[in-house]
Amino acid sequence: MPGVKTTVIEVRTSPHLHGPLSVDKIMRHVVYALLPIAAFSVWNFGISAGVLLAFTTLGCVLTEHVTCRLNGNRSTVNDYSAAITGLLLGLTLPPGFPLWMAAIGCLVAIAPGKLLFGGLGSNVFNPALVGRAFLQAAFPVAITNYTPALANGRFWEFIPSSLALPLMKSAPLNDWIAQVRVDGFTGATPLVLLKFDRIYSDPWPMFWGQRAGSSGEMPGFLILLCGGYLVVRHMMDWRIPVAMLSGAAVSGWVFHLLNPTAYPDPLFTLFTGGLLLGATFMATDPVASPVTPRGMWVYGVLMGVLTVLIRNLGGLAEGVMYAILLGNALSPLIDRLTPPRPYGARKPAGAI
Amino acid sequence: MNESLGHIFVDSLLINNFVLAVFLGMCPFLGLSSKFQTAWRMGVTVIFVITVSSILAFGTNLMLVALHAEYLRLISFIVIIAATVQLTEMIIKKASPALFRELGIYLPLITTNCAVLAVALFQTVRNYNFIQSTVYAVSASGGFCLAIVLLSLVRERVELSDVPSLARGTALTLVLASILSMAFMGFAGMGGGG
Amino acid sequence: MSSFSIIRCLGLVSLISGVLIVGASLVTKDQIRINQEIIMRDSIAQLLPGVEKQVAYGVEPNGELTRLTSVDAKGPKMFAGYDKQGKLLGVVLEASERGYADIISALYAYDPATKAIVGFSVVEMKETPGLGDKITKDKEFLENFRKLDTSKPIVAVKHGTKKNPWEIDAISGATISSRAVGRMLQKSMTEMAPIVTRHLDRIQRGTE
Amino acid sequence: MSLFGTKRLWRGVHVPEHKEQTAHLPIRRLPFPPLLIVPLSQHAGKPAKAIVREGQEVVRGEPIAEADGFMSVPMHAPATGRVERIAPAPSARGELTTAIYIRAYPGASQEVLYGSDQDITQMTPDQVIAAVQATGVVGLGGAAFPTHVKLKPPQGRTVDTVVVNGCECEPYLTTDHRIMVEYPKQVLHGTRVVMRALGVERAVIGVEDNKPDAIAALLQANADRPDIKIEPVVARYPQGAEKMLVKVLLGREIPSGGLPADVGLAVFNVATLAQIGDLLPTRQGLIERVVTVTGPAVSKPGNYLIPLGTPLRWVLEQAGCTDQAASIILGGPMMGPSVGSFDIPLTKGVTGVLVLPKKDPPTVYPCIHCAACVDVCPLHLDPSHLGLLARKDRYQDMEEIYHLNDCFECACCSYVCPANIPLVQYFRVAKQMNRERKAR
Amino acid sequence: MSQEQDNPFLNGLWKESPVFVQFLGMCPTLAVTNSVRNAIAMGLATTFVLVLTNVLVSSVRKLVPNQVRIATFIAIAATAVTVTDYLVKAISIDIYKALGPFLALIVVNCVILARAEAFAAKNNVSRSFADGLGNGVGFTLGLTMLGTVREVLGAGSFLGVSLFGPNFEPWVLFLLPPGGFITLAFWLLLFAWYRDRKARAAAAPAAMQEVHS
Repeated sequence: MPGVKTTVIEVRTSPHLHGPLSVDKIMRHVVYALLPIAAFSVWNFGISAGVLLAFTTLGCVLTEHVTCRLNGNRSTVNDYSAAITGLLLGLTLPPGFPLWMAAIGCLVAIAPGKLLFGGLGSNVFNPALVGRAFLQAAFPVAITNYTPALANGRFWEFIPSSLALPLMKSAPLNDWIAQVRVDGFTGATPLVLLKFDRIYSDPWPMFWGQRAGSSGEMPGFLILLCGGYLVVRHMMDWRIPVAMLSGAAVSGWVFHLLNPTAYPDPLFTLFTGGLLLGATFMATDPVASPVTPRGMWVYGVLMGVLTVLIRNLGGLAEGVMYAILLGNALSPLIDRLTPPRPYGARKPAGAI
Repeated sequence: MNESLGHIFVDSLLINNFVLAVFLGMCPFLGLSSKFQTAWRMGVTVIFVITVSSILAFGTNLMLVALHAEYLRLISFIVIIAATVQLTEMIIKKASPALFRELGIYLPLITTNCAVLAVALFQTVRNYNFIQSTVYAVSASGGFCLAIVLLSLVRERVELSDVPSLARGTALTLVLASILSMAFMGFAGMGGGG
Repeated sequence: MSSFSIIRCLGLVSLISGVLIVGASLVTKDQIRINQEIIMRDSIAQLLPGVEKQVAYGVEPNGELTRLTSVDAKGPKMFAGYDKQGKLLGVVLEASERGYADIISALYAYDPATKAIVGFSVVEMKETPGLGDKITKDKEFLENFRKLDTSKPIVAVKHGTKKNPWEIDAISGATISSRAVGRMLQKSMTEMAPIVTRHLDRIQRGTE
Repeated sequence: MSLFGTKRLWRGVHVPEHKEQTAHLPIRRLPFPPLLIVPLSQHAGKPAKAIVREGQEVVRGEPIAEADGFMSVPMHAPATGRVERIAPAPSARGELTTAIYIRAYPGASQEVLYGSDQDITQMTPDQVIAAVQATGVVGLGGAAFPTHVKLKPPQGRTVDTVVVNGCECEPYLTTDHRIMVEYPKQVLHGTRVVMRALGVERAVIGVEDNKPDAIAALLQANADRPDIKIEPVVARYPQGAEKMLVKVLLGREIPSGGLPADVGLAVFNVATLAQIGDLLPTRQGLIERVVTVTGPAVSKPGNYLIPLGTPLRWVLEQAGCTDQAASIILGGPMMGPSVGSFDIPLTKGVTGVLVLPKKDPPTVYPCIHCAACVDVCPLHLDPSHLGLLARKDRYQDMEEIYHLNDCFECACCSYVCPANIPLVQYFRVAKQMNRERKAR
Repeated sequence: MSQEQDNPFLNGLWKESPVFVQFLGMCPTLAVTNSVRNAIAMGLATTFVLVLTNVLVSSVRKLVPNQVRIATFIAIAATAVTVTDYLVKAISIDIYKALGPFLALIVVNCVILARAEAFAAKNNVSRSFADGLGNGVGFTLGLTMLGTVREVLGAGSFLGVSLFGPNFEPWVLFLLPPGGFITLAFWLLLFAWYRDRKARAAAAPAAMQEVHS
């Protein structure tokens, strides 16, 4: 019998082929896509941003590893999702954010924000944003202390607030900012300038990353480029960012038309704050967003509109984080209200 | 206080959401939010009961003030609420026995939902006029409904994943409520003229 | 039998309730009034240092003043404070405005002689702890109200940019709350300053 | 649908085709095995009733079992030989079914000496239907549904168009492809037979555009007849599923739980029609079929004409397995079941034998709700939620809220799932549990 | 039910803690615990109402027909709360303001009705008194535990006394609504973890024995 030598044959379940993507591969590529943005941040803000990003990434990975082990489970850091959370958390914090507070952010993002729900795939809210929302509510002063980009000596000198002692306040930054101020860069972000001082900034330089802000939210062109890479590799859904950005642009435009002096133009809306970063990398967190195709559009547009509403009407200068968290909270409802119509359905399928 | 109706509405629906910011109606919020269907029905019933009892309480308060018997306010509000719940129960029973079967068990619970009494008390303390009171009642109870529906859907979702045994139950619900509450902080200042 | 027992029960309960409530209300009535007056006196004393005597007025919708005997009365109120010699130190007025989180209500002292606000204290607010709630205790901010000119519209300006006596130097990071304070004072002043001026003689006499 | 010229399926997946191994190889006959095992149930419906005794001699093509009612088809002897026994035999699904064991005469010429000519043009539709049933032909695309049953639409339904499925969207398989290339005339003739039985004037043959030679052959054979339209469609899995094909070709949706007849259609596989076209004029029975034997672990892959009842072991011996062979699949890699025994016979529904090498089981991650499965599901279901519910044993919700029973297990969701969740397997279990629950 | 095991005071105090076990009266639990002082004041006010209601309910329990049971209990609770309201106002306006609407809302605190219904309606006056006191003190204890975490982290102080010096960065979150939810969750998780550990420790020797025998 020349042919059949194998005596043990495996019974497997169909399908016997599998597509090219896997979760760890997707996550790994998301990390790759975030690295250029992180690098830009280090270029803008120097050693403080670099240490902050490394610190939050390591912090999240370590928290996940230790928590898994304490629970007697296998560590799940190999799927790279903790690294993404850490990077994103770091990118949304001001570059000079005290490191001890960042550590608390990591702890909150991973432990209650993710593992308490059952780990990867179970978090109802984006863990990085849970961590950041916690920090925003806990340390409202420190998290709005922005520092100018391209400061002299940024590569060898820390922003003084970075190294605040644990549990202690950071020193006021005003003197330091005055000392390092570069032409055109004050500590305030364009959104804060607009909201509280009615100073309008030109949106295009912002798109190229020339402004103050959270450590990773400024290089608009880079964010779109890196997001585009993930979309092309089918590792990210393009509908949510497109929906969110157009929702923000259109609603921002409506506000602008109603009162051009009080509300900024749509380009300003798009290029300022964390909108691009949030829409591209955080709103698209698949775990916390709807799965139905129509639902994704609804979800995206909703978050875009909420961002503009919070920015224009609320007490906060920036609304992306809250808009995404609210979107996360609404996504089960959206999923429920937008079920796909099954092929050949005899009657409209399940409303509420 | 002359607040515009829009302010009252946005404020009590979102900014000072009864559940997530003022901690009213916590017991049903935590206890009856595990299923969407239950939560949704509870929410709608609460909207109804609060609105009716708010209107009744407004009238009663006028009467009490006229009689200089303000010290009976609390006790009479309680009676009104209990009566409203009874009334609701009877109306639903007559109008739709099917709905009654579904809601029956939740109705008596509404009597001890502090949100109901709180609306009656707050509208009195804040000197709202009749229309303000009604808008306030609708939006505050709407806020309750919104919060409990959101929590129930999120909880149904969490039910599909492998929650560690440690966190199962109320602790997890509280963490979810906390995150929802943080998310709602985004609305802060929306009513204000910044 | 059952309806009788229900009536008996409800009667008994109403009796107990009635006795308890009325009793408690009678027993505590005086103490409560004393407490309220102490609080009011303390806050007025804080706003108008050196005050010895005070008179409370109710402000009628038509701008007339009525002498009040209890601080519990409804409607807008005004308190005049006098020193040992019976000289008017200023009037304390109420103001409120929507802040960042909820309505901020405050008392402030107005000196009709210099047409300036000379004291300010927050009665109730729910502003963000650590940021907005600085309006209650931030020394630098309260310094604004040592002598705040009311001849021009009062506005809150960005921290560190106060140039004129009618401007309020806002707290950095709490711009919205600071502006709310500015707005509430401006609003209250436009309404109340003419009333105070109109009745100034009567207030200065401080007897009726 | 035809914005870009060729019609196409918008959902589903593009799977690497792997057809190059066998697509160019002509159909060749496999030698007869010494022992054939002919199960009485090779089709959907009631099993046939044996009409031979143990020890009886049979001639190739001779009926050996008769149809048991309308939802059944007869069986014919696949080889000249002696009935050794009538006994249970293993089947692809694992359970035992009754089969007729035939010991082939080694010296026999294996010529088919059975049947007589008949002229379809002289027959009434009912006579055609009876004649189709007599051939024992069932759906050769894999479903093995008795073909003549489809020719009698249910009460109150009329069929206006015959749809012929020449898509063969499963990777690796090339049987339909070769049949269209080599027997276009029979395909067209079979099409006319069913058109006549159904009284239909119009037929569409849908062929995926990755088989240009098949399209060319059919067009050439059909040059003078406009009533049968040959329609190329863009290759995409699972276009060969009848629900998908009728949507792509004609824009009609078969209602949930319904039949193509509900939207005025009857759908047939090309291989089925080729057999009808071949067998019906001479009153012969179905005794062999074309099977693609292929896969990375096969040394002589090809499209083989194999007598029904040939044991799998014989097929693999003839085609040759390499050392890497680890798993054997009957049918295509997306939907075909993997078998646990070499001793099962090939039946009417087997389209291919695929031999795959060893493979480490993939790491299964938790569902990350990436919605890839929702995007590919050709039926617009929500496999993501279905999968999550299945893990919590909430089978009833799956059926009642998430339309589980519409799923036809095309496995697109499992294919794209980056978390490697065996979704289709979950769904099969869930359906089974629901059936058991209802049975109780 | 034996009398020794069933001490109504101790049950209410910890084993059946209204805050951590029965989840009753969640609204004040979360709303007024942003400082220890408010937590204790609220706890004491609730204790007073509980005891008063329990005693009153217990003493009239035999006269109350079933149809108007709940209504009677609520009326009694409302009376007790009104009395408490006046008393607190007479004691200190500051505390009255800090507790705000939640003082009046004690009347719909489920713990009051739950104890009246579940205990006082079936037991004699002295036992009902003990039950009310136990639950009240248990409630106060729970509130204080929450208040401690929230005040220490949220303001860096305990009962208004600064703990970490002027440079301490307060975690404002804990004074805000999300902090209330998260603090209670934290305590619950801690208890669950402790129970889990104890259960494991109890299971371990048993497993050892099985191995040996």
